[in-house]
Parts: sequence; C-alpha cells; structure tokens
Amino acid sequence: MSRVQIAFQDNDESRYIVAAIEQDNTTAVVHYEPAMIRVENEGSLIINRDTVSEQIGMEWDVQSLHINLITLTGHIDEDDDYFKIMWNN
Amino acid sequence: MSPKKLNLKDKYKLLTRDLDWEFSYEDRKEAFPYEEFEGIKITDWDKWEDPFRLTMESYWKYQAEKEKKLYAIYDAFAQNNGQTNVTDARYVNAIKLFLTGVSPGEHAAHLGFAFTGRQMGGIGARVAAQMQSIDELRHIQTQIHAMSHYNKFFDGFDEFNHMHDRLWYLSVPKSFFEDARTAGPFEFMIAIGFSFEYVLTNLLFVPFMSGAAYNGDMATVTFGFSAQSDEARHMTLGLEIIKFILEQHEDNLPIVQKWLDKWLWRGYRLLTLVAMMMDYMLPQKVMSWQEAWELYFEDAGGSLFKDLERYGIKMPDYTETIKQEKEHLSHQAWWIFYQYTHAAAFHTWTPTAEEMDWLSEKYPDTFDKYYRPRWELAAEMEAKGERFYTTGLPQLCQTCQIPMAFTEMSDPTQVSYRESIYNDERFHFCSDPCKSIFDNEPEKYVHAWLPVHQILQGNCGGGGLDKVMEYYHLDDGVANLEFEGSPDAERWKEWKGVA
Amino acid sequence: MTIRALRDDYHGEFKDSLEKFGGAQLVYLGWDKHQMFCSSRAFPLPPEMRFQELLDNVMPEAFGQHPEFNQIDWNKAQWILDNSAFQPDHSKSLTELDIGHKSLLRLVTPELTGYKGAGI
Amino acid sequence: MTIEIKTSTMKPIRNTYAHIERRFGDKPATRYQEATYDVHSTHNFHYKPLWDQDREINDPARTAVVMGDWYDLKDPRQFYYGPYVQNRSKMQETAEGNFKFFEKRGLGDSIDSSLREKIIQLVIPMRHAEVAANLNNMYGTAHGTGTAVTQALIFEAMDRFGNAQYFSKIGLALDGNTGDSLATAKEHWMSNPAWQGVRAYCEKTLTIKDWFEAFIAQDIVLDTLINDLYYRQFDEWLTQNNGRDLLLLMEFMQDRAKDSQRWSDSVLKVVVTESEHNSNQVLAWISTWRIRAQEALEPLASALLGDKALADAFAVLEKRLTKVGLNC
Repeated sequence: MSRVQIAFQDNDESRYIVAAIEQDNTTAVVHYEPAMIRVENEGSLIINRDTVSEQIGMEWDVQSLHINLITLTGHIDEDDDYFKIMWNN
Repeated sequence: MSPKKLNLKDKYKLLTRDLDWEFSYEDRKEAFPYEEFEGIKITDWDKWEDPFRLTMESYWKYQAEKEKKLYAIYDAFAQNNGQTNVTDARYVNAIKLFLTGVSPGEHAAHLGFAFTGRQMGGIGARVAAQMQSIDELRHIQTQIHAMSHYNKFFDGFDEFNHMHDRLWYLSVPKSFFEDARTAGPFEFMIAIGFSFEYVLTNLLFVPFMSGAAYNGDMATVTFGFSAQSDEARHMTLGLEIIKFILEQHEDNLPIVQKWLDKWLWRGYRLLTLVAMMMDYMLPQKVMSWQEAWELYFEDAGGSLFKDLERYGIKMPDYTETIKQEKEHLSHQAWWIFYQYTHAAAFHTWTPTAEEMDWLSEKYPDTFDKYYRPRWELAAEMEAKGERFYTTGLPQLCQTCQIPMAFTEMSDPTQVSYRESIYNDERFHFCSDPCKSIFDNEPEKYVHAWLPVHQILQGNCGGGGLDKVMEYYHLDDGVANLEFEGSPDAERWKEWKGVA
Repeated sequence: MTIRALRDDYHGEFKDSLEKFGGAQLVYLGWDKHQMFCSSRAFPLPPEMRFQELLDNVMPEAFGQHPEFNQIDWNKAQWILDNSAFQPDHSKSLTELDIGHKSLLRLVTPELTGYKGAGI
Repeated sequence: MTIEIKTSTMKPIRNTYAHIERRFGDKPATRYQEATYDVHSTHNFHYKPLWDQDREINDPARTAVVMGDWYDLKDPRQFYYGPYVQNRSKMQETAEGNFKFFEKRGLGDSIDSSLREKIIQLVIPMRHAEVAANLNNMYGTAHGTGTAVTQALIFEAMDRFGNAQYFSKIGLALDGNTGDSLATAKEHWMSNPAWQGVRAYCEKTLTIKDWFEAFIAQDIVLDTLINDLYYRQFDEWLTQNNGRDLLLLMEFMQDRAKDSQRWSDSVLKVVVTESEHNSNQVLAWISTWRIRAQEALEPLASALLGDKALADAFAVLEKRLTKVGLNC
C-alpha cells in the first residue's frame, strides 16, 4: 500500500481536525513541522464530520476543511459527512 | 411538504453538470474549436468525475475567510516592520527570486486555466479549471501584496514585472508557462494541471514556505500556506484530468505519455531554482534539495505512478538521471548565479564554513569532491579583492534556456552537450530530455526567445552590457552583485546596530 | 516530427538564424573540465576571422580569468568541434575550417586538471 | 549582535513598485494598483500558439478595438481578488439567509401553481443562459489584454456561474429538492418557442472570435435587456402578483447586476471615447447584436411580461448607450 498524506496549517482549528483524524485512523502518523501539521497513513485516510463536530463541540462543515488545508496526496472522495483520500494500490 | 435532503454529490450535479445543453443552432465545434487538433479523443464528457464540489457560494465564503485572515497578517507585518525579523538579509534574496521568477507564472497559469476553462467541452472540467484560474489570479495578487512591504526596504523587487519579460534567467519560467499556454487545452491541463500542480508544486511551495517559517518571514509563510490550500484543490483537478483522458480512449495513452515525459522534465528543470534556494539561499536551512526530492517526488510521486500504471502510464525513463542529479543540481545552479550575479536582480555569496559543513553532511558523495573546491576558489579570489564575476554570455539550452552548466552523471566534471540539426541549423541542449522535447516539435522550439542570442542580435537595448542593464532596468551596484557590501547588507547592519 | 497544430502549415520562425547577427556568426566556446566557468559561452565572430586571431583575441576574453589559462600550450591543445575531434589550421578562417553558425568549439587540455585537480 | 531595532532608521527606500511609480508617481500605492497594473506580460514571447499561429500568446490584436493603454479600463469598484470574494461572500450570506428563510417558512407552498409553473417555464431556464454569460466573460479573460479588464471579466464570469446556480436553487426551492423543476425548465430551454431565440443568441455568441465583440453582445446588449426584463419589470410584476416571496430568491442576481453594470458602463465608455475607430467598431457590433436580440427576446418578453415589455427594455438600452456617447 502507498502512503497518503494531508497537511494543515498549524492553528487551533486544525488541532481539532487532527485529533479527529487520529481518533478515526488509528495507524495515522502525525508530524509537527514548522507552521504545519502533516498526517500520513497507509492506503487511505478519512475525516468524519461527526468526529470533528464532536471534537469542536459544534456543527462542522466538511468543506470548511479548505480553509486550513495545505496539501494532500491521493484520490479524493468527498461528501456531506466525510472527506476521504486514498490510493488504489 | 418537507424538502428532500440532497447530499453534496447530487446537489453539485444539479447545480453544475446539468447546466450544459446540446446545441441546435450552431455547430458546437465552432464554440469549442480547439478540442480536437491535439488528437485527444473524448467520447463522453459525462464520465467526468468532479474532483471537488464547491459551489460558487461556498467558494466565495471560504475564500473570503482565507483572504481576511491573510490580509490581517499582511497589515500586522507591515505595521510591525516584520522585515526586520528575518534571520538575515541574505534570506530576502530567496523571495526576490520568488516574486520575479514564480509569481508571474501564477498569472500565466491564471490565463492558461481561463483558456481551458473556456475551451473544454465538458462543463464539469471547465468549471474546475475556471476556479483554478481565479485562484491563480489570487496567488499572483497576494504575492505582489506580500512582497510590497519588502519592496519598500530591499532592492531587487521593484522592477519584477518589467524584468520578467526581459531578464535572461527569467526566460526559464516564462518560456515554461508560455510553452504550456501555446499548446492546446489538453496539453495545458496535463502540463500545468497535472505535471506541475500535482507532481511538482509541493516541491516548489512547501520548501519555500517552510523556509520562510524557519527564517522568520511571516508574510511569505502566510501567503504560501494560504495559496497551498487552493493548491490542494488544483492537485485534485490535475489527477482527475489525467485519469479522465486516459479512460476516454486508448489512443490517448501515447499522447499523454509523451506530454508527461515532456512536462515532468520541463518542470523539474524549472525547479532548479528551488534547489539552489533550499541549499544555498536560506540562512536557516529546512531540508536539503535531495531530501525534499525524495520526500515529495520519489515517495509521493512513486505512489502516484504506481496508481497510473493501470492505464499503461510509465514513469519517464529519465527519472534515473534525476535521481543522480539530485546530488549535483543545487551546487551547479548556485555556481551559475554566483558568477553571473552582476546581471541578476538578487545578490549571491559564497557559503560560510558552517554552511559548507552542512552541505558536506547532506551531500557526502558529491559536495567535498566536486563543489567545495569551487567555493574555496571563489573565496580565495574574493580575499584577493577579485570577487569572481565571469565575463561574456553563457550558451543556453534551446529548450529549458538554462546555461549549459549541467554535467554528465557518469562524469560530473564533464558538461553534458547534446545537439540536433534541424533545417540546416544547429541547436544545443543540456540533456537528452531537452533534446527530445525539441526533436518532437522543432517548429515550436526554433521560435524560442533565447535571451543571450537576443542580446547578441542587439535586441536588448543594443550595444554593450551597460545598454543591456538599462534594458533590464537593473542599476549596477544596487540590486545586483555580491551580497557583502550591497545596499541591502548595509541597511540591514544599520537596523541591527552592527558596524 | 510532425507537430499537431490547428493548422497544418504551422511553423515557427528561426529566431537565431545567421542573417540576424549583423554579419557575425555565433560560436560557442567551452573549456572541458574547467568548470570555473559554469558553462560554455556564446561569441559573435566574423566568419572570416582566422583561427589564430581567435586564439589571440577571443580566448583570453573567454578563459583568461582562470588561474591555469597562462599555462595552456596552444600547440598541444586539443579541440572538439561539434562533437568531433578537430585539428585546426591556425591560419585559416572560421568558414574555411567549417566552424559554422552556432558551432560548439571545445578546448581540451588533458595536462591541466583544473583548480585543485578537481576539474574546476 | 544586538537585536534592538532603531526605529528612526526604518525609513522605506521606495514607496511602491517601479511600474506603479511610473504611472502614479512616487507615493504609497493602493492594493488595487499594485495588484492590477502592468501584470500582463507584454514583450518577448517564446512560441507561436498551436491554435493561433498568426498571433502572440498575449496579443492585443485579438480584438478589433484598439487602446493606447489597456489599463485605462479601470474597474470603478476597484475589485482585485480579495475585495471581490469578500464582497460576494457578504452578498451570498444574505442570499443564503433568504433561501433558508424561504425554505424554513415553507414559502414555496404558498405560491400558487400557475405562478410556480410560470417560474419554472420562464425564469429557471435562465440557468442555462447564464452559462453562456459565464463562457463569454471567460473568453475575454483568456484573450483580453491588461489585467484591469481581464480580472474584471473573470469576476463577471464567476458571478454568472453563481447566478446559474442561484437560478437552479430557486428551482430546488420550488420542487422540494427533487430536481424535477430543473428537468422541466431544461425542456423549456430546449424546445419551448419562448426560449429558442435566446438560446440561439447564446449559442451564436459562443462562436464569436473577437473577445470585445463577445463583451458587447453579452454584457452590453443582452444583459441590459435581460436585467431590465427580469430584475426591474418582472420584479414589479411579482410584487403585484402575489410573488413577493420569490423576490427574496432573486435579490442576489438583482444586486449583482447593478454592481456589474457600473463596471461594464465604464469599460464601454472608455473604449468608445478612446477613438472614432473604436466607437464605429462598437456601434457596428451593437447594431448587429441588437437586431438579433430583438428577435431573440420578443417571444420570451411577451410570455413573461406582455407585449410592451421588450420596447421598455430597449429604451433602457438606448439610454445606457446614449449615456456613454453612443447614438444608435
């Protein structure tokens, strides 16, 4: 399996998102780099709206991900309640 | 009646894809006349998978929020004299290179995506390209604004757009983007949308921005990461476009493969500037060019190509050459600029002893053997008061337009010379891929505006070097030459209260 | 080698053909294994220039900054013209020697190994 | 080394970029100026476009109109990217509120079926016409000269795509998100005689080669008429015919049209006052396209508002043209 990765600006909103990722992707590895948080996982990685909403304590809109996103690799599958990246190999 | 809940995918389909219609009054080919000449066969635009599903209202909403954050930081940066917080004034030369060499490319990309966003027949693909087009406009404008404050305190920024059309080394990025824009819509999408955005921009932006963060440059790191958030969308578009074209018709494969071979190489050559920035221009280093290449190309790009294998796509043959070149590239590039810095709009310098040790450590197989002696020679000459500026004008590669400085990987002390004869005229190249790009489309590349030849034809102000400098708007002794002793360096010392 | 363009008669103009250089021709000069000069360089030269004049007047401008330049024994110097070995008659002109427009002429001096013997 | 900063020495060495200084003098510049002027590349192009070998990649000759300085086409709103998205973000927030209110209060249910049908037949199909507007403005972005006008053109293009989506959302608000209204509206767009003229006009504009002609055909001729028909006359009609609630859903388009007209007026005025050559050229285009527009809009305007409506709209167009010195 190839690794997917996603990176966020290092700020408060991103911390909740990263916490939600860690909760839902137990094998994900989080790297704290200058001004940026990079998360890697084997094969795929999912961000669930409900988990992030729970972390933040209010309704979180999946598309607001774009505000703090820096980069990602892999194919994207996006819907109202999740955002997923994956490789098909 | 309570309204049905629409999910994102259905809603986006209704709000976008369904807007197109079959023409009855005009020939559709008259409205989309550039769709066929490249030989790409599209049988069904409906098979397009929208790579992201932003409606205009969400676009305005999220982008406005990003802009608000960004400009708040710009204002604070200017109000607090943020330029004094960078690690060292040498650092600022990296962002001079960015504004003059990269930012105008954002504008070229903006125009190119406007072209494809108008000309592609499928509405899903068009809208995605249009959003990228307006994003690229955002990037050039936020970059101009980020540098606006630096421009007030350092030399080398103020003539960025005049120089972009004229200065010799800026023809490297300029010709890159014009090559893509003068191609058809599908090649543009593979060139910029896929090869550049998807495969290579991480190498451009992430190291630059981490570099900015490491060196205390709040303005640049902020616009950079903010731009990257758009980039994530662009990358997704790039990946979708290549998959889409390949799935449409098997005849598309050889065309796409040829474009990939061309554009990954063109992009890689362009990134030479980033390589030297990372290894030589950042006072506080982030990672070496080699490490960045391994992380963002070999690792991430490797997964990508594995995924594309199912369509018959192969990693270009020359990736082995690149693998070897990664230990040489930055050193050869900085050496070019070091000796031609009298004709450049930024300063150069010899690496310090600590920096050379860092380079030895990062490049154990090449730095001490091939490159440290160059810097020792330069330092020796400088100590004698003969800071080395080379005379004359370099021979340029007809394709990438970089001076013919790259060497054979089988013998790194031997310059790599390639040539082709076309219609009885001789053309020179730095490498096999640059030669084969020319050989595939000679009628396109004979028309390249090679700065050195233009100077020698008298088209750049005519006369001697002084006229050329005038043509460039490059005041001798201000933005050019060695960093030590430059007005930038003097001002910096004054601010910092060191004699 | 056919280009795919909207019109079949697509062509680019040769931007650097000989007649554009006001009577001069371009010659690129390189010195192998002397990478003090980051690349070979371009010189506009009169086609009737004798090889000896090139040695006397152009070479110092091209490579005179190199610490080894004065040690070159021009009688022993080897040459590569457009990727082939070349033995110039110093009294002949560029045209007579087939040094054409945009020819690449490389100087090879095996006994001089560059600064610190590192090919620089 | 001390890191204390001597603020007294922190004097800028210049106020702005050199090209901005050459235009506006040595003083601090606005962000609009720095983001806009001279950003287009103008010299020393490398390759001939494979799709247009007789011109450079950036070439003012892609229109018959000639300007001494294309940057005279300044946007009176001074929109560069940031203010543009922030302005539209505010407008969309209002629109979003309006749509939510409409949905939450079930206002769609109170609209009688004949009005509903009229909206689906004669308003929702505008979503397709707006796609043509999107493409025509995008064409100008790609082929126009000077960022002053090309950036305004892409803002207009994206706006019009937004309009297309808002018209679609009106449909969804009326059909309970099933999308049925959109399918019906599309049938009308494709075959209802009321729409065929407009559709033919739209398709025709998409084959225009000269980008400024496309601007005239779209942003000046057609839009002036459509704006008057839909955002003034039909607005009044709805007020008088129990359709006030629907006005909530049209507000964005209405406000946006006003905002956009300030810009297109200014572009037109600057171009025609530049030279007689330009005003003659523009007049020639206008006379061609107004005849086409007359034919195209007659059935639609009659069906929507009655026989006199189009004449009223043409009077508005006339006035607009006279105001910029074009007497047709």
